[in-house]
Amino acid sequence: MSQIFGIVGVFDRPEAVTDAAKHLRSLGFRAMDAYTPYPVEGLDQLLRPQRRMMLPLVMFAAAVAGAAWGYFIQTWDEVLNYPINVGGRPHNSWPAFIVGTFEFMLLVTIAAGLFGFLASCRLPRLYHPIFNADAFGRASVDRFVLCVEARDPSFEVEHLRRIFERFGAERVAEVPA
Amino acid sequence: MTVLIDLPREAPVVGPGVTLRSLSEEVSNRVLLPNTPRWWWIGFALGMALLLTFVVQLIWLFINGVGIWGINIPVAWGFAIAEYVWWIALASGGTIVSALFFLTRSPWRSATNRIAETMLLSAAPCAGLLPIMHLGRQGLFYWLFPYSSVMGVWPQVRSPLWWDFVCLLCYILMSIMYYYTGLLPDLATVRDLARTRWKQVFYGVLALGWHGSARHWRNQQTVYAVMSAIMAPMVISVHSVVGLDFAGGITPGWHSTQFPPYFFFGAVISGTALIMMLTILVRWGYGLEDVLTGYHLNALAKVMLVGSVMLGYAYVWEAWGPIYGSDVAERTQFFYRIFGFYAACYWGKIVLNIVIPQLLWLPIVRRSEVLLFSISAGIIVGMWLERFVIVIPSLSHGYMPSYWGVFFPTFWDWAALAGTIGLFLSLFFLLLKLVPIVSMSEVREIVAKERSR
Amino acid sequence: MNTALVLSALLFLVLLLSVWVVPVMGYNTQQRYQPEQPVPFSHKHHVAGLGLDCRYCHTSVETSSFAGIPPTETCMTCHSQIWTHAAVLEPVRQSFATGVPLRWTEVYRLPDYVYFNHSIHIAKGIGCTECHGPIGDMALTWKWPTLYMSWCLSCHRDPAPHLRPLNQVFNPFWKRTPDTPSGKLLMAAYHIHPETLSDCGVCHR
Amino acid sequence: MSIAHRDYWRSLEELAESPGFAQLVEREAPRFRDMLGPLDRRNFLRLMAAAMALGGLSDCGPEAEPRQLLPYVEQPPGIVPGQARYYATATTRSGFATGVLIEHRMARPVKVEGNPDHPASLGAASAIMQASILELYDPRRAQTILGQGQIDSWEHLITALFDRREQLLARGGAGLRLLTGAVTSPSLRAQIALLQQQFPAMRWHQWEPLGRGNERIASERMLGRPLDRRFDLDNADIIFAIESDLISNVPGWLAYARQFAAHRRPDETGGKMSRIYAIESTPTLIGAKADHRLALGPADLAAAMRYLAAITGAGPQDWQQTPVADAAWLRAAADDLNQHKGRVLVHAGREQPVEIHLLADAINNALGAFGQTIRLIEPVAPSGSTDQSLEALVGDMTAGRVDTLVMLETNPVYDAPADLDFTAALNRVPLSVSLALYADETAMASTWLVPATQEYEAWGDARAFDGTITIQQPQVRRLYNGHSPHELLAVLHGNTLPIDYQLVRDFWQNETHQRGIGDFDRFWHEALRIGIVENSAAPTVTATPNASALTSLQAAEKPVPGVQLLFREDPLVGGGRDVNNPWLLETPRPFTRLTWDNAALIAPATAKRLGLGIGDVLEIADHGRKVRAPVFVLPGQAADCITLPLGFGHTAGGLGADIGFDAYRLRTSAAPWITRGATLSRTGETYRLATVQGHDRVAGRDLVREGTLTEYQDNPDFLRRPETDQSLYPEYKYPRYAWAMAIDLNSCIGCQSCVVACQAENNIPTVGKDMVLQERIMHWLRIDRYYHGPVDNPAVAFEPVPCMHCEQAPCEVVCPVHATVHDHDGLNLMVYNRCIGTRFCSNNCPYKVRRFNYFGFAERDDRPPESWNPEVTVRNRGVMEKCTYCIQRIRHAEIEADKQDRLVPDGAIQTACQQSCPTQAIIFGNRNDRDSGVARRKASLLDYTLLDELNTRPRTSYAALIRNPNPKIGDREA
Repeated sequence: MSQIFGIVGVFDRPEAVTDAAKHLRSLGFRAMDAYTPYPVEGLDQLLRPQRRMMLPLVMFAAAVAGAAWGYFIQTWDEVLNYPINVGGRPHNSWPAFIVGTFEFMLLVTIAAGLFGFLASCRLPRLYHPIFNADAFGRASVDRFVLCVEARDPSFEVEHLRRIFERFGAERVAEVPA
Repeated sequence: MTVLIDLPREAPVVGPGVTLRSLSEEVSNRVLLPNTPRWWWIGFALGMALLLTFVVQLIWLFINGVGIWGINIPVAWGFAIAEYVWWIALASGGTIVSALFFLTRSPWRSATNRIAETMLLSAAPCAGLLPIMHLGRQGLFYWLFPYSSVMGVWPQVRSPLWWDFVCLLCYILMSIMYYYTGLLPDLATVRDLARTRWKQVFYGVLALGWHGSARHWRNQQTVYAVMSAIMAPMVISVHSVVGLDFAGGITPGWHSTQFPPYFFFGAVISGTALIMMLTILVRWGYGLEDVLTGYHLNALAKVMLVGSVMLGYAYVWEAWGPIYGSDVAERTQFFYRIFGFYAACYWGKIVLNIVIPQLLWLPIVRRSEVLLFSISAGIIVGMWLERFVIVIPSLSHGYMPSYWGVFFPTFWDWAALAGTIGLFLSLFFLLLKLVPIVSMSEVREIVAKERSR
Repeated sequence: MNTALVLSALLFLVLLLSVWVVPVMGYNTQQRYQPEQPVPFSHKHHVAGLGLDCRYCHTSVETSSFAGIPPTETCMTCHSQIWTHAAVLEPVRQSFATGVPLRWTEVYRLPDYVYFNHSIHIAKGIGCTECHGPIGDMALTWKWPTLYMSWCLSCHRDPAPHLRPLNQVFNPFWKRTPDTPSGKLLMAAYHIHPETLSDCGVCHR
Repeated sequence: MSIAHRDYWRSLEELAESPGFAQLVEREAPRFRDMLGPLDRRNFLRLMAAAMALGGLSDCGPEAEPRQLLPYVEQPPGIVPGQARYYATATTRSGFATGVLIEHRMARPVKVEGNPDHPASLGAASAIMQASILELYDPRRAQTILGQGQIDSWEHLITALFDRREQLLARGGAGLRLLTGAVTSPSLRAQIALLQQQFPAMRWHQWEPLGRGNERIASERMLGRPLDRRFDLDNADIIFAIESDLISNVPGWLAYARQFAAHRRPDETGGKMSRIYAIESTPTLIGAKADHRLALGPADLAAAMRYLAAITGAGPQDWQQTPVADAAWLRAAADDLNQHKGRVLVHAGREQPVEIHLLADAINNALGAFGQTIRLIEPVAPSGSTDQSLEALVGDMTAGRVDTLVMLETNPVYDAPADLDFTAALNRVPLSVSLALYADETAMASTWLVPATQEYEAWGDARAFDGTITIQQPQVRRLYNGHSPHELLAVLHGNTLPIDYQLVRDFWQNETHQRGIGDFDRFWHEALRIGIVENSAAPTVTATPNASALTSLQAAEKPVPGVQLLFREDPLVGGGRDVNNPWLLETPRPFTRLTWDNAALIAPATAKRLGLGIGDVLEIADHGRKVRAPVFVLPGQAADCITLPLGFGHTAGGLGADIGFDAYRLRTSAAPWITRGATLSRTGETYRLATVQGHDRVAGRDLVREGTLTEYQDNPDFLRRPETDQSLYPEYKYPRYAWAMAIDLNSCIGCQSCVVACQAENNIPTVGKDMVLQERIMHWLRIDRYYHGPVDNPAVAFEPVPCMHCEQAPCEVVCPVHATVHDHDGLNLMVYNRCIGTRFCSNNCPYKVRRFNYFGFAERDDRPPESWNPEVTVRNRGVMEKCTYCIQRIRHAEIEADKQDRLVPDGAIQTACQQSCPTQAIIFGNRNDRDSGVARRKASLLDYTLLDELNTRPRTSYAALIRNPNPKIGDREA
């Protein structure tokens, strides 16, 4: 038969997906992913137990960098580059620099957050083979889709079809690559 | 509009009939279906009409300069600044609801936060434009950016105005990013439900290929949580800094340490009030009664009530300071404020912001859309008066009696006000048409919870 | 490579370019600006060639803010004797005969809100070439510096390297030699207080 | 400018005709032109920038279109491009000269300064003198000869005059009349005398609407013949001022003001102070400075004077019996006067009736003032006999006895007494020639209008109050082809090609010849150089006062009920002579703070009684002549007296036309200064008066510190506050210069000279009445006028307020772009080109000294470009501006000093306000220099700063106001 990306089972309850995924992992399946209309508690840990979350750390680093940058810009401006007597205030009026520092910090953090988030999701990526699954259209509405990809060593269509049906998948379909 | 919403003791967050599908379609169809309700056209037309006056006002302003307004010496700041503060307060209200109450995990926030953020994104440009318009040489506003110019001169970062500029800039950028992060999954839903080609492409591109995989969700959840944790202090800082614009000066009536919280309280009440109005509008207009339930209105009303009480506290201090203090200028200034030329504005703000909202103690009031709508409207006017009272009377009665003066708004002052309102309405109605106005992904969770109960 | 990261990198690059590269592009700096003049007067010929002193024509450079553009009669002091029929000098003779001034086009144009004073720079040992570049070798006068404020400041913040002995101020070919006194010394000798030189009010009134 | 944008808002049809429109087009055209110019890419971008109102963008970035440099063909000797030169000359008002130095930049007159060598100036320059430079450039001046209202030529005029001259010669000049104002010019008098010889039957009339006739008559009766007085205030311990204009208007008042102030500074006189008593019907400057003041209506005033005369032994003792108000006050004053015999001066203003002048002189005589505080000289401007009066002229004109009338720079159609009806009379004169600066009422009504030269355009000469002669030299080639009076008279002499230079020079050649001065050229050049003819002052003469002069007085007239109208000169428009000058129109009047208008001044009590408020329009009718005037309620005005300022309400001329109301229309030759029995009626209309002061009192702030001399002597630091200037911030050091200013409230007489001087020096635009009403006046320096005490006779304090140049300036901290910062001399700089116009600095300035260009006021200003001061940036729209301590002068001095490697010596820098101040109230200098004038002033215990509780550390400080009241008179305000 022709190239396929994988096989999907469509469920109408999040619990079903979770159970199915748990079972498949126990059978040794690794290359699989679940597509749900809203975040399902613990699904990701279930699919990739070893993966750790880097984003918060990235954002924290960004915060530090942003703060440093913000304060430096202001010191450069008022102290190093062109020190001027402004209303008799000292050149390095650090209390006055705090606001700027704070805002720069937050801006950089959020920006890092957004871009980091997209990066870690491999977005933007306008095409993904899973879109070819005709059932996928409802994965963003009210269905829970579990997909085992063809690249999994122990990938075998009929076997998986049976497992999905056992866990109550209302539809099982192959996804063309 | 129902006259009285029945509100059982433990009201459901979402109506009983709501299923995942009905929810998605109900919300998405507002964006997808070609037929647009008449009330949208009316609202949008009104917005565009006012926007036109804004454009005319801008052209006249650029040709003649800020002299076309009523401002003078001593009152060098007029409507432009008062309204800037007003708009930024309304905008921050949006963030307060969406970020602050996300952290408190308040369930009612899920359905309203998109309205709140849409409102924020439509109000922020108004807030952003006014300070630039009010410059004597608008074209040179970019001198506020900290960049190395060929003049070798940089901004003066001790100035509260500069803080304010930075805050506003960061705030707008951050709000957009925050908004987008939350919006992404819903864009995907719309993309998947879209039937016409160009809509599929349009939302396909906006959705950046989101496919709700387990990993996507986890990242999105984490980031969104952290972002909220950042936006909350951000919004507080924004309005505190706006307060510092005034507290940073030594002008009697401005030089007050309570301004930062004072202004934040103002933001809470006025922002919530506007969200209330818009929620009622959307609820009624889009027939989303079972998604935006009485539960939400009730919650918003309580927030408004709290805001009003906090604001009342600030007003008391505003009066107590000068009376108890020993500063002649402060005292004359305050008495001028309450008995002088602009007294009406002062008492107006007291009534609209403090007295009337006390009605919200009564559950029956919190259940009547009409009353909620009109009280909110009153608060928004009241907040405008408050900004006016803070900016103008303070300047007109400064330290030098020989230079006391008054400010009369000219036609163009009013045009600027109408214009910014127009800008807001146009943007809001546009977004109403383009983005799902209720956060589907979040409400789905609630629906799921309700169902599993 | 990851699209998100690429996009953000590009955004940054654009910002940097617009701030640091665009302003120093020739179109903006207007360096080497060399307008048409009624008479193709050559500093190279008169200064490098004949060795005229700057002050022979720019008489008020030591006493006034304005260096002075020579009146037609100054040209005629020589050109009534030599090159009396040169075609290029026709406008000069015309002007002298009719009493109608020559119309030179300004090469170094400062905005009206900048008050530059030649005499004090001369008095403090700033040579002509510090601002006018290789004027002695210019066949037709052209604009040497950017005249950006940052350019003025570069010297007003740190004058020492630009100072020279007073007797060399008008020497367009002067080079610092090992035995010229150091900038520090000269600064002390001329009582220059560099910290005050970057006050805004020094140039803007 | 003002006119232009006043018309701007009218209906289009009207707009199209209005002169303002022409100016508008004139002004706007260049803008459009460079828009329509060749649109190369760069211009196009700049144009877009302009269209988007990105004003200022076009200032930076790529160069604007190339500029051209035009060198001289032959450089005049001594002219150094970029350096200022000064030439001496004089300005005259009603004939009397005040010496001035005119600053030239690139051979263009840009600024008027007082001539320190001239006795009438001593270096000071009044507001009117300062503004005269604008008159020179005024594009609204008459520019073409009009014959029968048609544009005509000088040649035609000459032929016309020659034809007439033939006939006149035939009849010995019968029917030829000459009308001038007061003439002090020796050369002009000589010309007139010559004319008199040619035409024996000719008659020369003189008319000064605000003349000092009463004073002259009094001195005729008292001293036997008309004599001028000079006052020696150094000898005057007591000055008793009867609505006196001693320091506001008398010829030579600048000099008197200086003497006056010198004795009001206890720090510098070693604790001595003169004492001033003032009784007056309407506030005067000296009244404001007085230690004791009474506001009395004319009748009470006369009674008071008789009472005073009696006590001082100058008049019959029975006058003491008639009861007077404030008897105790007068008695105390009289005792004071008696105790200071020989060191007193009683001075009555020119508006006072002959009776008052006689009484004043009698008292002066009784107290031995003559020869001590009053010196007598022969009249500087002798006014002819009664048949040379205007009345006589009008009589003859109506009788048809006049067929040729030549009027030199006088405007009787406007300012002649209403009962004479000069206009009708003038219409009966077949040939009338009017030499006028503006196409004024008289000029338009006469058959010939000849544009006159402004004083800085022509040769001439004039005498000062003490007789000193100045030869006036032209400062610039005639701008609007005017003709000088000398030239016009010369035409009558039969001179077809009159040249003012020839005429004046020849006169002086033969004058010096007669005086036996050998080297004429030396004399001529010296006189021109220093601006005066050496020792030409009139010698003092002695005349024995006639002690019995008072016997001629008839019994005191009974005070009549009802309001009376007082006709007074407006302090700034010189009776109408200067009403076309925008600077003077926009300068606030000292007491009313009123600009661009005059108003009927009414006492608060009277106003209440009549139910009038500020701005109510009143119709005043007298003998069928009506005037509508807006009311201004003026504290310190005497009850039932309405003061009508003269000089407004022109119907023709320049900018001044249609501004204010014309009080001359009620003025009769019989009673030029006061009318009784006029009827008032409220019209119900109101009129917006553009005043510039927000509030009249200090409202509890510590703005004016005031005390008495005795308090000061007992406890010198009684006004000092405990030092409060601690600061969180590390001190900035100002090692070399610390520029600072000290302003003495005792010396400031509120004359507004500094305000106009500042305007002239610093290119401050006028904004027009509508903008003043919007509180957008641009003056960098203002003189606040504060009242305290009872509203019907309050104490007045004048307080000049320039920028304070605070060392911890609130304005600087709030500017987001470094547009206002400090320099190392401690100046608070305003960098216009960096300003983006947030206006926060103004909001944060407690002293409200910052001004904002809400519109392009400077570019709307229709003065010719060459009249601006090239040393000061002309600010464009949308930038803040303020007093800079005349930084251009500071920098110039610093550069000159640096070139010679020395510090700037004290006095090398004078700010414009300081230089023009007649009383030296303002002193500027280097605070670091211990013995500089400013340091010494600041060392005084009276020195204080405004609002010091804000800890802004102002560089400008004030010397507290000290009064020297008579202990026997209860202090007016406790």
